[in-house]
Amino acid sequence: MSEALLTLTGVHTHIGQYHILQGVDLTVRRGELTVLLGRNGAGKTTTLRTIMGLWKASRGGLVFDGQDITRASTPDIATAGIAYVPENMGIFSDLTVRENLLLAARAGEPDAQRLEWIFGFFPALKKFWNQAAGTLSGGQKQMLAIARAIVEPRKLLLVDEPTKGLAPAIIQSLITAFRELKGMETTILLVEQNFGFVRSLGDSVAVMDDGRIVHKGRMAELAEDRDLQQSLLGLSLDAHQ
Amino acid sequence: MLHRLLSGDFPRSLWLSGALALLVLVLALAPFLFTGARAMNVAATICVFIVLVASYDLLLGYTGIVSFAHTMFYGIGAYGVGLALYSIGPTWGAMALGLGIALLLSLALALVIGLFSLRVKAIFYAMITLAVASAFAILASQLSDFTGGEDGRTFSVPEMLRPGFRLIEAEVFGTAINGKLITYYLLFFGALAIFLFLLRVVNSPFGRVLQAIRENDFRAEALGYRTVVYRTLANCLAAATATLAGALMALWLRYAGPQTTLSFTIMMDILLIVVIGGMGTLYGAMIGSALFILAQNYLQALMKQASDALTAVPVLANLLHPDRWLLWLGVFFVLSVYFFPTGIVGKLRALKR
Amino acid sequence: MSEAPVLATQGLTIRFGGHVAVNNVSAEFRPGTLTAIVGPNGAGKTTYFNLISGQLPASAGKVLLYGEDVTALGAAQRAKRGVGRAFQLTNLFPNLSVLENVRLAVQSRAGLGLNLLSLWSDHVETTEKAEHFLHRVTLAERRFETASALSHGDKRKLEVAILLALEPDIFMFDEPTAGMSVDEVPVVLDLIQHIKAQGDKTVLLVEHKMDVVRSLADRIIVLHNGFLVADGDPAEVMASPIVQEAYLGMGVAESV
Amino acid sequence: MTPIATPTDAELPKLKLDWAPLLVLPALALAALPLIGSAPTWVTLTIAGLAMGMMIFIMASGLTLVFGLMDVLNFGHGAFVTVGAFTATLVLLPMQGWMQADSVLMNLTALSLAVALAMGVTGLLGWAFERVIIMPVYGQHLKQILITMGGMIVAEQMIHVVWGPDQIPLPLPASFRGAIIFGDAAIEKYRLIAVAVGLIVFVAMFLVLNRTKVGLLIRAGVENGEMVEALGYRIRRLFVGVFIAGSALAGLGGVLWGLYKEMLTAAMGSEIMVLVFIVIIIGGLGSVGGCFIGALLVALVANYAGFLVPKIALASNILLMVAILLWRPQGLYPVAKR
Repeated sequence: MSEALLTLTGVHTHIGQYHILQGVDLTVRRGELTVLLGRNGAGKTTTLRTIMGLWKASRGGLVFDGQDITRASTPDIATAGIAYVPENMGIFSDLTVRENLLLAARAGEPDAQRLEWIFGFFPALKKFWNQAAGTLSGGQKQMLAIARAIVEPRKLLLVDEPTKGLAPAIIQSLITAFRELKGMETTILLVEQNFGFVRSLGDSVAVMDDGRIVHKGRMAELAEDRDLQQSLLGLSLDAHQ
Repeated sequence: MLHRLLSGDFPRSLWLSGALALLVLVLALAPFLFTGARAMNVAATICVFIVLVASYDLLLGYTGIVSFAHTMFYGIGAYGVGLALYSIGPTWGAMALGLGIALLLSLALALVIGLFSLRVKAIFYAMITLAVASAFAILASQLSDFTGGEDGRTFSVPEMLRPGFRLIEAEVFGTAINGKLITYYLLFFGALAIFLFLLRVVNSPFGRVLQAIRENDFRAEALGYRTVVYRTLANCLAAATATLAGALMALWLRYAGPQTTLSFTIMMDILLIVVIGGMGTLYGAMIGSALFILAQNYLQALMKQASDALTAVPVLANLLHPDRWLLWLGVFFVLSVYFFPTGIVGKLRALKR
Repeated sequence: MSEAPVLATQGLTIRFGGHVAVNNVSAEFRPGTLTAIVGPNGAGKTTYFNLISGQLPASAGKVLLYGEDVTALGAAQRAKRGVGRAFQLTNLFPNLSVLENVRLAVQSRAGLGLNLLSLWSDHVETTEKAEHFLHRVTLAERRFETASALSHGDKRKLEVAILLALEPDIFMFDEPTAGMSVDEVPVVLDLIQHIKAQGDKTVLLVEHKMDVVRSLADRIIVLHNGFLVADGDPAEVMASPIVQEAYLGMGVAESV
Repeated sequence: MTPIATPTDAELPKLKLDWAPLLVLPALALAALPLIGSAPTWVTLTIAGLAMGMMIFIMASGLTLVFGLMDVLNFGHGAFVTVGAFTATLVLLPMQGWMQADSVLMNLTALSLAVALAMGVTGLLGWAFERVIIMPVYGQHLKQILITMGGMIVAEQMIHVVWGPDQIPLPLPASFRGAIIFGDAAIEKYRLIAVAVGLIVFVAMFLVLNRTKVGLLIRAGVENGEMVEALGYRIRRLFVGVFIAGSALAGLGGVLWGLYKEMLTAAMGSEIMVLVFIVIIIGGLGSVGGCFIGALLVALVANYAGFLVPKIALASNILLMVAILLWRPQGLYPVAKR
């Protein structure tokens, strides 16, 4: 197993009066795709938002690439090398596709070669290059959101439920994209409810319930073990079979 | 009985109940407790401001509407009565006519502004009312042939309300039962009745809908409440009440002019009193008005003394000059929005727990 | 299915700038039926709901209630005519008590809103009715708490109670079980089942979970990119290649 | 079941530029011509209107942009106008000699210094205002209105404390006085300068918003500030920057306005705010382009009405607002999502 890139130790997060994360221990290893599974309301999105610094951990610690980021601000965390694709995709709909990507390229213009590589699996983005992002369809927006996260190489990619309600053809392009990224040794933490989508992609898997990690292991093991799937994922598996 | 009178909305704090009872008692007996004209002026102004501020609280505290046109309606009331008495003569009929016209004008304006701009968010309404109110104030001073311009109009009131009028010849507890006293009680009982009416309104099904709209207008609409209708109605109610307050004030002063009724300073006073008293409580209007009017009348004198004593330090003397009253008011206002968002009433109620 | 439709949309369309979120959707809904509206994210399901209940104005097309054109009416007027709507994101009166939240719905139904001289607390019957509905969603014990203090699941239940209290003819649920814990879900599903069983109510349901859809729906409508791409009996719709291609994800399973 | 055509990835429709509000302006000017009757008077009034409109635009643009970005409406914005004008006197009164000298260069130097100081001070004041008054009440409209109103009162009173209760005369520099005679019409020089400054500000603002990365960030931040942060930018800094720029522009507007009136009063800011509010309502809250057109409309109407029916000049702007809102309830250029 490779070394840890991101480590969460006993992380608690409160939102208003709600105690959402209740001691999350999670390790994301360099070069791996780690899948975070769990039912609605288990705390998956909160985990990602806490990593990103959008909500602050009230207790516990987060270490990213040897750096303590528990108290760091969101822009600092982003600059440290974490890219985030939120559940609502966070597209700037008044800006064009080009401008959306331009903002993600902190150094200036996006690298042309890398863009061509991205267009390879998301051709729609090239087609609608100068179009306001708000006019794109849901799937195209998701492509743009992911493209924005990878337009520059980042150390870690956080992706929140990218397949939620997408058409299969688009899910197919997402699978291609994630395979490509894995091929380039990108570290990814992927939140999903669609087990079918992640079973072949994931290296490691963690399952959350009630603000805690209730299972950690290799994806291969979970994918083989139907009983374990049933006991851990129950309802969410049924919902997507 | 008390339950019905207060519409089941008790002060819910021992201290608050005590303070309110004391205030009502003092106001009720004011002519017999104080002798000076100034003290009577203060008591009368408190009565009028309770109505004016309570009606504003219906908008701000209960419905979540910020209006800067409340003094416009107050002014319409004052000018309505004043100009009618001035041009027709000091009769009850003229007074009623003036009040009637003023109420109609206020309602019409409130309806138009409301229907026009209450569809959108609070900020929009605040800006529009600010614009309309200042246009109105300028109009009032421009049309000087009619309104008396900047000087306003001094007028006579019906004989029964004049100081020279005696209801009975004898004095009661050393106080003459004259027209001024009758006017005071007209103000006092008028204010009391209007306040109790407002208390009933905010505790009615309609009042609950207003609160619902303040909380989440989108949801209220989805429940079948046409928010524009409710907001406009609240607006009209508040406008009508403010008009009555203006009419009462004009009767007391026997004068209507831009400085006493339409000025933006009064609008600021109202805002300040609502915030200090406690938004959305109505009782806050009583406590706030009493404290504010007292401070305005007696603290300013104190400021003058301090300023005179400090003439050696011009900046300090400037800061404490009575004309800078508004400066301290502004500072106090900002601080109270930050630190006492629930106002005096909220603080007193929290004390109990 | 011989009864006249209670609700119909004809060529219903809405554009946001250049984007057509709901595109020429025509459908009819009859009493005693439960129609599930499914489709990918961004397909226009919630927007379609907003057009029906009047939260959004249509760019083109019509909404008919009992054959009457209500396209020009606002949300409140449609609610008065029997369209009841629960929201996907909880949408309550946060600083009012749980009971008052429901009572506002009861009161709207009773038409008491403009009564400004009676005492709110004198309307005992509205309180009783509100308590009854809170009981049905198992929230009666929490009635005096402020709505904002409820847990997420309880807020969802309160949302349902408010809808019940409106006693509408048309119930519109937008992902009613989203974010609920496993043991809370059956309470809500039973309620929806019960409404449908009354026979005279029309239920529209937006739902992601296919097991829920399968267990409740008599009919499925599939929206995709704002278009209505399929409309019919659940088994048929699920089996249709267009739908499988567009939504149900069969293609993915094969490729994995 | 009924199978229905599957949608395709068809070409997405392009957004079109909305021309109608732009046409209102010439239409209004032309409609006023027969009413006024005399062409030279009309020219003078129109130029005066444009000049006044540009000044109002400069004052209003910052306010509307801050609203668009942060959803904050600063009711105390007028204080920056007043402070800007009064600060300028700190330079202009001691440099009266330079101002009244018959040399364009000396006039301009004095004026530039005054403008720089005024913008610096109001920018700084804006920064303080944002920190102390506004930051604690982000997202709470009601409190914002109340508290910024309070801030306005305090600022206005502080002017009295520092500069005393009297009005301060502020004469124009020598070379800006007088008029250019153009046929029968006299056009005051200063008005032309105001028009030029307004145009420069407008074009600069347009270029910054559409051609620079900062502008891109501002537009993105209007929509989703959190995501801008997640991309690694400090949105707070951006917001504060815009607030400071908006305050400095109000200060600039104050200097221009003060010179236009040649007289300063502590209430000038709150008086002009009424027009500013009407302007940004007409333009569509948050829209810079709408604000520009709105300012010109309001000023033209004010000048025409001031000539035709002087007693109801301000009321005429209320009528204009009513008319525009009946036509477009969200203003001329409504900003999406609000």
